[in-house]
Amino acid sequence: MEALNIPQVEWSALLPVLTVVGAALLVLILELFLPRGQHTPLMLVGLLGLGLAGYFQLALWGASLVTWAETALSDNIAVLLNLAILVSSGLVLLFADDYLRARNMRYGEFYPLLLFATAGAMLMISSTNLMVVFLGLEVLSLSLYVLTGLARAEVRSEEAALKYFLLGAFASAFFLYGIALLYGAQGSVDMRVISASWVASMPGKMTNALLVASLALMLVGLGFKAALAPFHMWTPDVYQGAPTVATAYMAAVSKVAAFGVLLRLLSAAMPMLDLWSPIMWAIALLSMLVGNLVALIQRDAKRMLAYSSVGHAGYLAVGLVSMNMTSLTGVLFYLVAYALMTVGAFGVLSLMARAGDATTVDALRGLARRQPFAAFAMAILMLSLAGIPPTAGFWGKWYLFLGALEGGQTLLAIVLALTSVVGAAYYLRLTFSLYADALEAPAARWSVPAPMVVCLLICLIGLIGLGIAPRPLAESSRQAVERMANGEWQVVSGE
Amino acid sequence: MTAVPASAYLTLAAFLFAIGAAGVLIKRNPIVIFMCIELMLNAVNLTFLTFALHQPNLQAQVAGHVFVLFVIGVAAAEVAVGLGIIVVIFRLRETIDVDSVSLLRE
Amino acid sequence: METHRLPTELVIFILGLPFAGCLFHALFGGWLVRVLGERAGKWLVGAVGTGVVFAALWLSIVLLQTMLNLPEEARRANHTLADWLAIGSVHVPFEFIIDPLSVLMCLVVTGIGGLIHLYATGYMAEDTDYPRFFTYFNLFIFFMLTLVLAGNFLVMFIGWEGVGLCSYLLIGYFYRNADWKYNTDSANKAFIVNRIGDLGFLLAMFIILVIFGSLSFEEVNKRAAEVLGVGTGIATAVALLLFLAATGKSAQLPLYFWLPDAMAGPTPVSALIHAATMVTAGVYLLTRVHPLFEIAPAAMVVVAVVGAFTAIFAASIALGQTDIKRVLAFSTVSQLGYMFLACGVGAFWVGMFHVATHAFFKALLFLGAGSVLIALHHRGDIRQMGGLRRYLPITAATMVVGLLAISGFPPFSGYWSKEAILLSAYGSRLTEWIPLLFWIGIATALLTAFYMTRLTWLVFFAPSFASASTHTGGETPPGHAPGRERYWVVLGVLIVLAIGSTLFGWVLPSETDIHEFLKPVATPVHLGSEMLGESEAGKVLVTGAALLAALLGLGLGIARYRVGMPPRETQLQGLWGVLHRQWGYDGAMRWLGVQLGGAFAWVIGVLIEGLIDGLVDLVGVLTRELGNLVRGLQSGYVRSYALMMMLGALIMLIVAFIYGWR
Amino acid sequence: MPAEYVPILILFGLAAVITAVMVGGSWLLGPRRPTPAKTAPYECGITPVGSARERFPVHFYLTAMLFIIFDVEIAFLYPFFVMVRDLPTEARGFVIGVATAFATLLIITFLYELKKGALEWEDPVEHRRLKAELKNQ
Repeated sequence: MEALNIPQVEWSALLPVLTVVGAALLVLILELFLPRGQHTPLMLVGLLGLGLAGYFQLALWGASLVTWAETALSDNIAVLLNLAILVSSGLVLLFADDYLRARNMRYGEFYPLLLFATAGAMLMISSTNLMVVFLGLEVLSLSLYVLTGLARAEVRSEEAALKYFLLGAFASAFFLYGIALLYGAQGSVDMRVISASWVASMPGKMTNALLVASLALMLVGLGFKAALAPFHMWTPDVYQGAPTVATAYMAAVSKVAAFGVLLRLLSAAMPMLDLWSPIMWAIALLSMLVGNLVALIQRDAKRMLAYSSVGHAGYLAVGLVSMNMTSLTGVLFYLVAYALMTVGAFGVLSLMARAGDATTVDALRGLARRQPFAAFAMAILMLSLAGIPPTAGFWGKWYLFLGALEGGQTLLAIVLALTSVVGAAYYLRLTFSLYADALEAPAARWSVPAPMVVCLLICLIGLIGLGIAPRPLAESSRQAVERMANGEWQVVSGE
Repeated sequence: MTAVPASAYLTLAAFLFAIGAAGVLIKRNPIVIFMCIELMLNAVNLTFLTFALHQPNLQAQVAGHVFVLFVIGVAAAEVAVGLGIIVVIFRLRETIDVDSVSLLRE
Repeated sequence: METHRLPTELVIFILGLPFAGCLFHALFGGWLVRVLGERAGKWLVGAVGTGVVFAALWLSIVLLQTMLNLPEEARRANHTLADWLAIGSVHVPFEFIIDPLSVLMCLVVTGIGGLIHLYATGYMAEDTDYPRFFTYFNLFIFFMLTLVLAGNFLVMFIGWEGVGLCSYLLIGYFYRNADWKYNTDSANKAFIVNRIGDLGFLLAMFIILVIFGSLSFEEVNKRAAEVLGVGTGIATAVALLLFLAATGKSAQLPLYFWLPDAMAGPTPVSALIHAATMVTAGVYLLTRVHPLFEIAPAAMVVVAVVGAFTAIFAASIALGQTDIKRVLAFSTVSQLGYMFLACGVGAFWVGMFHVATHAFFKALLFLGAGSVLIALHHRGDIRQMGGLRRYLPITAATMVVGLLAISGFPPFSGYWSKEAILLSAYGSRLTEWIPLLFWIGIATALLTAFYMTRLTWLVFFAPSFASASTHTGGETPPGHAPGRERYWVVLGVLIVLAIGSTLFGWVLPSETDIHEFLKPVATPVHLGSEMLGESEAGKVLVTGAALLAALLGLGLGIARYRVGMPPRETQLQGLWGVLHRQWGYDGAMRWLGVQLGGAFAWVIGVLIEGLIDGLVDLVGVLTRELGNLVRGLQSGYVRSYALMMMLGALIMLIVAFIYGWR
Repeated sequence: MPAEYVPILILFGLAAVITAVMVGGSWLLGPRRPTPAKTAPYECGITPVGSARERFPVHFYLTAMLFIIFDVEIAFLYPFFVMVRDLPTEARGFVIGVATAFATLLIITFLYELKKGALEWEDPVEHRRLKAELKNQ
């Protein structure tokens, strides 16, 4: 029997995820001892945990660590995306309480579930070991299924949860099968080995076929999570049915996590470009077209944003297909911006839903009169989603577009530009209706709760700040991508 | 080496996976659909184990076995969540036919 | 003054002041009005709003003075605020350019802009949303200055988009009015039409970025000929794309039709944005990158032809309009056509000259119209006006000055610039090939004088409405008697603008002054003098023809409308109806828009519901039918989704094996 | 193309074939005399559809869910118990540490369940609701 190797662990690389898990457990226990419906302490502990995790994560900037028997790592990409995840989670945590209270959904489970989901998403990004990625994905997904069905008294919410659950499990099975085949091909499930095994695999041999099949299957699973067409069909139903705070969370976080993994996986599988490039090309094209065109005919703002999120996934996929420094920079930039925009937009919609108004585009008419600040925030968020300067959304698209041109993906670049115009149409329609007069007598004015004001201000300042000075983030993203491309890892392991 | 070649196991696993997937597509009771998904996961487990048998070193072999444990754990967690959702739906609707669950569409 | 370089840091203040004003109104405006009370609060908001623009004007004048003291070759400087973007090896700094061209535009924007701000403090005095108006107005000035001071395409694009945004916000400003639907629709129309133009700008910008590896005006202008080559397809493409952008912003054919509807905004907005400044951005763009156009002769021909044709087309439509502001809107389109004609024949400085003179007299006309509207409680139908000179003597007098200026009577400002345009059109090589261009210019001059006389006469001098009302049948006469001129700021601004329209072009800065001033930046570099022939004989002919045309127009106008509008015209019969309906162009566009929109919606409907959902349904139906046959089951959506995923996975696997398997 | 591992290549073709064979085959071969009993998803008699008045034994499911979790955890603990005695001393500490962490998580969740009352057969709230409903009928 071989000696058991005790992995040497560089704890700092794991600290952010562990902090979030710890906070989640703490919140879980704390909830038991609080009086019913008293959730402010849960929120505060959660925020504290996220803040601490963010601090630990920031401290890891510049490191390229692989540790815990090469199952966990920390690099600049992980730092950037994890921070985006932490910020989105924090924002949702901040404004969720008010919504849950108003909708009579005072379930304390919300907080630990949200934190567990956050930990899962961070885990996905902080590893190249696909089994760990899978576990992270499951932790994220399982928490999200429950969050989706949180409104226990509402059929729509439960229906969305069921759909999400069944389809999500279905997609997970594909992803897992892909991992199994990869394991068969190379005896390891580490992404970083893929390129070597592909190069070493004999043409026409089984290993070769296994690698091909495995990559395709893994793309199915990740495509589902990232809401890429044709695996997007759950998106509108789930986004619409879920409680809006859960939608805000899942729209931002699961997209960041899924694209983080896709980014790592596809760049690790660079030698297999011939294989995945046409697949991702078609997926990108389809996602942009389907997402934006269908969003155009939606009446419900949540559904519209859901379809548009498919479109955004398509833009991001363009960045992955182009696979060059500029486009990958664009992907990272876009993800950070997208997380902010989505959380903010669904946040405003949660305000609407909270006040008992419907979330149809018609119901948003004349919001400016009832609630000028919310309307203003929504307008800026929509402009950013539409990619109109000077907002962060513009620069995201700009880098993706340039990246696509540089990468020779002219058709995708053109489709990106054209579908952005289509996108601008429905975003602006919504923006304008905010400032138009309401069709019916306006409902009573309502006030924006203070946490929401803080959250929206953070989103707006972030988006406009990035719109005016995109360079710091763009440079950081670029560095992160460059470092990953160089593949310099400091392996801390006992072996 | 066993008498049964690896390809046989793999083919069996592939069949199981395909049957599971087909079941997801044609069944309408979510519990049955979910069972089909479990079937797919177990097909994956079989694949893992088959490959684990053929790994050159112990490290890689054990890895395969551990993965199976992980998958079982994940599957159990999925069952818990899935059943929970189904129970709530039943309480609300008093039916769990997936086809009647289609309020959300446009 | 002993400076040997331009104080480029002033740019920050010129831009910062209006922006600070905008922030001030946005953050404190509403609060101030509440705290200080209606009167004092509005006064403060108005004072700050106007003050910042005048302060920017003062700084621009400082810049101008310094510039005039410098030798010609030192009159150009860049100010880089920050290194902004780096895309690969390409750096796009946040840079501004200070040269005679941008300074001239700065003066126009802040000068005319300041006066119109001042006017707006009176005109908008009764508006409930006063701070919001000044927020947008100052923001507009900020973006317009960004546009004209921009040192590269990207910075200009920000200004370009920004002014578009402000224009959109201000057209839809009265969204709380009874006719909010029309106002918001007009705003949307402007927005959408402008996006078509912006697409041209963006595409041109990307092509330039890829080919030149730089977006800086200086570098692109310098290297245009060597990089793109003279007369090549790509040069023509770039020039035409930029011209498309210009037609969108400057309301030229085929994209002019948003401008008349843009009159839904408050009158100061129409005067500032849709007459004096923003709409001239197209002309400015052409002048700014004129070397790019010069190396594309085909594009130049397009510019000249489109300009000339738009000029006469819009002038003819102006004849049939009955709304005072719409007449002026079409007049603006027509005058912009003149400017493009000048640019198209290579006389870029003349185009800019006309931008400046036009800013004066068109602002004057619009503000005069605003004064009329105040008095008539915002009813703008000229068929119901008449004899207003008794009520509004100062407005009438200044409007007459505007009439004389736009019609090109010496010594008013319009004469100098219009004559310069006609002269350059006459002398250019292009006109030798297409002699019609020049004669279109002359004909437009005639029409201009005619419709402006029609407007002025019907409003101020014709017998009053009471006697003309018999023609309009059962329409209700205006409920109130016309008000008097109430706001001294309104009158003051009118008088200042009238003086400007009288003196500009021959007294303070004379035509030659401006030519000299603009020479280093607007002289064609690639076109030889053969394109711009000038002859003394020609000059006499041109001046004679233009004056004759103007006199004829004036005479015909007075003769026709001496006693009011003839009934056929009042009821918009025959030719007048055709003209009123813009030769059917707007209708055609509307129809096309509806059809296109319909077709688009149809295609989407087919695509989405028919194709994509259809596919899902088909798949669902297939399984359902199969299932029905076997077990009497029904399809479920979860299953359709799963089936789509499954199919996707299968296709992906097949594709993966086809492309990837070795 | 190597003949030896063709199955891997075609395995997904099988998915389609199997669906078709399963569905089409029974359609072709089977006599079609649907009866209510046959069309029911569970031929053994449970009717998941219809019959809304029937009480659904929710607690079975709840207990089943909790059981599954605690059942599966054995799968993780078992290898640990088998291995722990044979481990070299220097490794033992680490492994026990990991196992303790795992156990702590379990205990926390167990406490959570306990405190939430998931293990009590009679949910007091539910019980009251049912009683009230019965009264109304």
